[in-house]
Amino acid sequence: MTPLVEMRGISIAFGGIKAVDGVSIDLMPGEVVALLGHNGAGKSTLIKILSGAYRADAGEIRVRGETVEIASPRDAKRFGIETIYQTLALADNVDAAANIFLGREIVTRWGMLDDAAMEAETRKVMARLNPHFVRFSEPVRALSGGQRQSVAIARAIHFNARILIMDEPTAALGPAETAQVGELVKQLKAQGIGIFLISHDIHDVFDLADRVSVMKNGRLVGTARTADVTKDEVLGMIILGKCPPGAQPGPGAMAA
Amino acid sequence: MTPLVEMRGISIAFGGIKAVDGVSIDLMPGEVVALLGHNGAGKSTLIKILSGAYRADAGEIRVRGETVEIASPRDAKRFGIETIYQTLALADNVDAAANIFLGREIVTRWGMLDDAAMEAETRKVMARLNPHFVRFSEPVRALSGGQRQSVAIARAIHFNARILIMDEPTAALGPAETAQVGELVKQLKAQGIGIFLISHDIHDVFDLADRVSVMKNGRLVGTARTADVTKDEVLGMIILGKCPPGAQPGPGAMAA
Amino acid sequence: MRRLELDPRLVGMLVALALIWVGFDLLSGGAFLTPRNLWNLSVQTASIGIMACGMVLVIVTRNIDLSVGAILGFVGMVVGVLQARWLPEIIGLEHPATAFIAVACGIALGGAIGLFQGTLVAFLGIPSFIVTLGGLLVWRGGAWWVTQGQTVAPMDGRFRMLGGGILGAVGATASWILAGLGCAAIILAMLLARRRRLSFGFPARPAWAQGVVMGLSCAAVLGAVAVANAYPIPVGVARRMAEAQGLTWPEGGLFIPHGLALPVIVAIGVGIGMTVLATRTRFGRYVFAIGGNPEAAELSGVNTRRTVALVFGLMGALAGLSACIATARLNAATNAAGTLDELYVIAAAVIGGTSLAGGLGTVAGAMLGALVMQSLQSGMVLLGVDTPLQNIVVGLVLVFAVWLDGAWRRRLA
Amino acid sequence: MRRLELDPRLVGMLVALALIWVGFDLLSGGAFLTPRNLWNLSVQTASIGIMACGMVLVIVTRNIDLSVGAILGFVGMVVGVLQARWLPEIIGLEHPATAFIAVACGIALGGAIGLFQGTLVAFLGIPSFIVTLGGLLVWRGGAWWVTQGQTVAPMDGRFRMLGGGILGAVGATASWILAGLGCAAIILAMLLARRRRLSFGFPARPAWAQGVVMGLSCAAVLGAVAVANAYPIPVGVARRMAEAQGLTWPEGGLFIPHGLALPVIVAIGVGIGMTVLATRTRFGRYVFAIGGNPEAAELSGVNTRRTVALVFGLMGALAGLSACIATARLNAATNAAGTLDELYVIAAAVIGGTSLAGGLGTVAGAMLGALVMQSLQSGMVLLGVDTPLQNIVVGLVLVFAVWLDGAWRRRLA
Amino acid sequence: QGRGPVVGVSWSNFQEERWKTDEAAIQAALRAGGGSYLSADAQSSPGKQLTDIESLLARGAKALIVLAQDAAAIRPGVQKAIDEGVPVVAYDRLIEMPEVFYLTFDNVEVGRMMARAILAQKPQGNYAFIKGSSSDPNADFLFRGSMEVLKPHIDAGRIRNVGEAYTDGWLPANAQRNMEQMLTRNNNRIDAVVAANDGTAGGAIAALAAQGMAGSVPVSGQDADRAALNRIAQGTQTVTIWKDARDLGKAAAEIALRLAGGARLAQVPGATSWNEGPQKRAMTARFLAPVPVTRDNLGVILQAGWAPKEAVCQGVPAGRVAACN
Ligand SMILES: Nc1ncnc2c1ncn2[C@@H]1O[C@H](COP(=O)(O)OP(=O)(O)OP(=O)(O)O)[C@@H](O)[C@H]1O
Ligand SMILES: Nc1ncnc2c1ncn2[C@@H]1O[C@H](COP(=O)(O)OP(=O)(O)OP(=O)(O)O)[C@@H](O)[C@H]1O
Ligand SMILES: O[C@@H]1[C@@H](O)[C@H](O)OC[C@H]1O
Ligand SMILES: [Mg+2]
Ligand SMILES: [Mg+2]
Repeated sequence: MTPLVEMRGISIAFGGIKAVDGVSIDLMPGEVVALLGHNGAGKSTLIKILSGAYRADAGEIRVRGETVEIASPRDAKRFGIETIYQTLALADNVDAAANIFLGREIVTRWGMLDDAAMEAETRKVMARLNPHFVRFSEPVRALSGGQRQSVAIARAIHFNARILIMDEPTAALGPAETAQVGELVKQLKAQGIGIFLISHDIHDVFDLADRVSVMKNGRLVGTARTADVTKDEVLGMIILGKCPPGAQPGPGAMAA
Repeated sequence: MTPLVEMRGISIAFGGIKAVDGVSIDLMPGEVVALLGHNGAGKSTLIKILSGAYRADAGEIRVRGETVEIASPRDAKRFGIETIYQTLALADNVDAAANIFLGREIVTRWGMLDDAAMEAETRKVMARLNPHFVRFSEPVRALSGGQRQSVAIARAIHFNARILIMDEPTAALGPAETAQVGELVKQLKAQGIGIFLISHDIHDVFDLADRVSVMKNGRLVGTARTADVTKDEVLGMIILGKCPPGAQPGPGAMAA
Repeated sequence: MRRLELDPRLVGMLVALALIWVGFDLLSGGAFLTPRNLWNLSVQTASIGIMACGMVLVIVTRNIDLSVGAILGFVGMVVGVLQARWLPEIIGLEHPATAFIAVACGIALGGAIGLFQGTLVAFLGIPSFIVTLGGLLVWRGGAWWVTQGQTVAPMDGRFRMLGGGILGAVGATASWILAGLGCAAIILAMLLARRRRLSFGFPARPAWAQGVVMGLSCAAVLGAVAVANAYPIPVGVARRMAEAQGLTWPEGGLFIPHGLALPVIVAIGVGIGMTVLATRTRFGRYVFAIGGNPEAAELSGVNTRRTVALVFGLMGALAGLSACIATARLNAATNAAGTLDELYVIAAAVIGGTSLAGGLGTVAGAMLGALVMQSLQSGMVLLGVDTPLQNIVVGLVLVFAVWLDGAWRRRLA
Repeated sequence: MRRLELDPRLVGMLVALALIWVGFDLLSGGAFLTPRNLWNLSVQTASIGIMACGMVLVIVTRNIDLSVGAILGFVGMVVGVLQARWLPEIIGLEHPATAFIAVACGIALGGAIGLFQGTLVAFLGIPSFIVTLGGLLVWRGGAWWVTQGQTVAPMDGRFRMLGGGILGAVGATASWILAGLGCAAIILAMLLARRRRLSFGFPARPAWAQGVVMGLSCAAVLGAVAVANAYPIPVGVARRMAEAQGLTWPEGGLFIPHGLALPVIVAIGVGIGMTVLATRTRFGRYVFAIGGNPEAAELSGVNTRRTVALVFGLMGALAGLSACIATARLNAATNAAGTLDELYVIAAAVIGGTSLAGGLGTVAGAMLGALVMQSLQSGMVLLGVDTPLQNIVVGLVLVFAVWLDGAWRRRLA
Repeated sequence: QGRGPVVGVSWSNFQEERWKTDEAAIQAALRAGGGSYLSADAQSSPGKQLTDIESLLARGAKALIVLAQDAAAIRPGVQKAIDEGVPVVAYDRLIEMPEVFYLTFDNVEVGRMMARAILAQKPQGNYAFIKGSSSDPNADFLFRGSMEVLKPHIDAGRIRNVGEAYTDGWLPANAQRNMEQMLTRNNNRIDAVVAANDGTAGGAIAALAAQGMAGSVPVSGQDADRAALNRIAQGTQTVTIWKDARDLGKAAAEIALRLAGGARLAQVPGATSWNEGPQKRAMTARFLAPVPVTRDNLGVILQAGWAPKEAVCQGVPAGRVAACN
């Protein structure tokens, strides 16, 4: 089976500092791969290269086996890649519906925005994620941290992604809302969608992910099936960069 | 013993919607009180009233038994109240040291900024929170989500607060960094500092907090000692608004 | 009040405007709130008002356009020379197509200039302040260049209708018809929107509130037309018109109403069009999203560069249209036309609630802002204050009006 | 290159400036890069340069000041009348204290005006664009009001030294002394900063790189003074000076160097002072933090309102100082002085890398920006191009220079 | 104010020093004639001036005095006035419409006078021209007049034009910079300066002073600003063309009152027919004579009470200038 996504030898530097350094990861259809690492390890930077926000200095990206050029977020969306950014990337001055449909608005026969239809859709998707949410006509600036995160999630899942990138999607969510997102991930997985999940919650990760890839200081420590390693072993990978026997080591693994 | 902080009957509305509605909470010296609730329950808004970011429409605040007026963040700081905001509230265009010392810069004999001294202090405090952090001369715009959060935490703890407000301080932190913050909370507590902690992680809360106060739709469901209730009972308070026997019910508790 | 769901910004502006108008009327002994003065005011506002609509979008995207006045001057000169020198040689003097060709060329030329500047801003990343400051210098110089500074006059007869004046007023009947159409459109649009919201089960204004808003809107339209129709054509001209049509001049004179002026109709049309563009189309949505958070818009898949370039193109096209109106009104193309207009246009947008920080602004507010500026300027002349003092008073009232608007808005919110 | 840790913005600006200078020199057949022209250029730049320093801070806080030109005009008139009419009546004509009193009053008056405007912006929340647009109208009207439009001349003799000219040049010896002091200060400051960094164990530039930077800085200072000293006082004046001192006029003439001009020394002093203020004091830190995130700054306990009000006060005081220089230079106070200066001042700041979105900008960049603008303007006159064409070329070169600067900066970063 | 007719005055730009004098004269004459005064300032904008005229008419002006910013662009406004039966006086600057009364000092003649005065001082050598604002048509009229006088000398090679530059917005500071650059380019070999008015002359003289050349290079101007008169007394400026604005203003007010009272254009005292405008249309006009003022006839201006002696003679050493003794 060809992987949905392969990233090979990806590197990027900001002003001399290598944020991502020769990292290779891949993703199969219907699989959840968790990306782990300490703060500043380079996780967000790596997946922003896949989502078209940054351009890699070196390396190759293959989608369904074909080498592709992802020069802008528009390119990524064309390949079915949707992203929930850690920074949420919302336009603060417009409302939830406008944010969810930004770039893909529903229009009427006359080419006018169909705000009522978009609001109706928004109410539907938000009802699943966050039943307390009622502030549909406020600019998202006025929303609470968790409400904003729900909007960002809604935007990514609404458009039939084939590859979904979730960068700490539940960081600001309450327990009920977090559980909802867990459910959602399982549903999407069942539909054959591939998911890159970045999370600091090791429990969630073991609950949801098929494999984990761990980064440290911009380099890949290793990749492992969650079935083959323990939580403590993964913590060891994250904190010490030590690759356990059940994992396939990367260039960033501590020399044993 | 007089409480460190008492907030009584606090209310605030934004454009007709009551974000906080008659909430009363208090905090003793050396105590950690966790503030819980679903997304949009009003937690951040409530504590922003204490930190001087918003002014309440109604209600009273007492610090060490005396009724006080908190009209601006400067007032709050004068009472020894330091805050880690959920939105972090960093000036993106200056570096970590400048953010940490903003408003309380170290100056030389000649009244000039002593950047070297501030950087040295910054290196010290950051080393405790996030040992991977090395980007001391970059504007915080260039930092990762967790790095930014570490800066915000460092700013609040560096100045001998007597009352500390932490609004989801570990949301973006990795496991090691989260553990560090947990340690820190215990140390501060031991020094007699009172802490309001907002968090969605029920395990952390039971680990760190002496009491929990739960909000729902802007109103107080109830307050309980963590010793008197179970995690599931607290989850019930958060999600259903149901007040268990071990807790003292508030106006927002579901009529049983 | 709250149930009416009126935009507090607009209400604040209207209150400030009303105070200014009533103030001037009292101070000038009733000379301000006359049909004649209000009619003049509407024509005087047209050119700045049209450009202000475009400036709202420019500022919303966190940019600025300092070149609009210079573009107006340059396009005005080209349009003037076109109809006074080039076209007559090809298709003859006062040819019926002249006006049409001139206006089309003016809009196209303005649009092309704007698009070029927008491209520099969006694709080369040069700050818009610099690009359009450069544009100001270049096109102002260009305006001089076209005829080496010489004023071109007169303009084509039909073209001049675009400038207002007696020939450019559409008369009573046409004005009433337009008013009727306008009211019908307002009622229809409101009812449709309401039905749609209700059909999705969304909350909507209560019926009585909807009725009040509808009534107020229609009253405003009809009132405006009534005012325009209460201003008669001057006796001398009326007599000449009567004589030309072979009528006898009646004893008590003849009351021939002006009706709405053509440039005002154009400006209102632009205002409606731009409001629709800004609030009801994808393009407008992108403009506001870019203003709110440019990176977020780009990450959402919006082609932010193209959008910004187009916004400048649109601004240029509107400046071209304004150039036609200003030239027609003066019946002459002068190389100084539009000097300082950039300042008034930006001021109109800002007075109208557009934030220079981007992401916020309404077309209607900008047009009201233009009306406030123009009211201040021509009101001061009515008062007959000493000239330099006039500026001082305009400055003070301007600051006061914006403060009032802000204070009012904060109270309503 | 990277090891030198030079600010890529400044380097980009310097490259653009160098290209412009060399270009003009080639086109003008060597007339541009002469001591005389460079000396003139420095004097011509002083007034705008001083105001640009203040404008950087204003723009960094996400505000704008459109009133600086009008404040300059108003303060200039007051200062002019003060020394030409009021003071002579009290303390007599050409009294030694006249110049001092006049300058002090000018700065104080400008500062008071600025502070007042800043208060409206910061405490009443009126957008700075509106407040200072109002200020533009008010103070421009006020400038006229002082003497009902009459030009006031001549100015006090000592006061005129502030305008440059022969009397306002400090001569060779003083210039060399200043240059020596400047170099010593540069070396000392760099060494101290370096020692401090090393004492904390922080990374610092390698010693050789530090040496190169130090050498370059000192060379620039000495070079500038050498140029100023290579421009002799005109023969006629020199002879008169010699005769007045009872010297015999030598055969081959007498080479009396101008040395640095007083307004240039003042401008450099202001530039250094403002740089220290912006980068080395709490106030400056707050200004930048406010520009980066006003809410965050407020939440951190910064008194953002007071800071913003003070920034405007400072801007006003600098405009007052510039008013003295401009008035002294022209040897006359005219009510139109400073017209359009706001545009040049803002442009200088923006060319110098100040972002209109706030939070970003350097004083040195703004002064370089002023120099770029002035080089373009006086270079064109030197080429003898027709004014409107001049504007076209200035506009084009301006856009090109900023594009070049940006492109260069992105490459270096 | 009187109960007589309201006369509206539309100024093109009040920034220039001279207009205040014109205004005072108009006001005084109107008061004497029982009329009342109303004014507007177009701030150099033809568009605003049109607006101003509309406002003045709306305010009930029964006659207009118009200082046109732009001779052609003012026509729709003037036409409007005429349609309403309101007579118009074209003040100082031509409005070439037969229904308008034209009252002026001849600007081309002013240019000629400036050139003649300079030529008398420097019959040969290098001339520099500090022109007015490129957006003011008067600037070109003035330049044209000067060139008419100088052309034969230039053709004969006695005079060289070594530099000419417009002065944006008539700003003295711009004139100063332009003069500095011309001096640099010609290495100070400039023998005479024709400056378009007193403000620009002041700028040019400040530049000359920096080269120690003020006083040895003749400089022209116009308007008889106080500062310029003082410079003439000091010897740094050669000539200013005095257009006695009080006469012009007084005449304008009187004519406006007369026309408002129903008189025809030709009935105005001193009216002549004239058709030498660009379009050669028949106009009714009255011309006042400008007077060149140099150090020799400074007395004229003092006697006329145009400016106080203290102002004109401030700082002039005793015995140097006859008029100041
Ligand atoms: N500035 C504001 N303007 C308008 N509404 C606001 C504003 N701030 C908060 N709200 C609203 O008030 C309610 C409470 O928000 P708050 O941020 O206090 O929630 P929270 O309990 O902190 O939620 P979370 O867990 O998501 O952070 C929300 O419905 C939010 O939309
Ligand atoms: N735009 C940028 N400019 C400069 N440096 C950057 C930029 N973005 C990220 N970095 C740096 O690159 C490194 C990796 O950042 P990244 O955001 O990828 O970390 P992360 O693994 O997502 O961390 P976190 O868990 O805190 O979100 C960090 O050291 C950060 O400071
Ligand atoms: O008198 C002059 C006038 O004729 C011209 O139009 O503007 C400048 C004035 O100095
Ligand atoms: Mg991250
Ligand atoms: Mg919150």
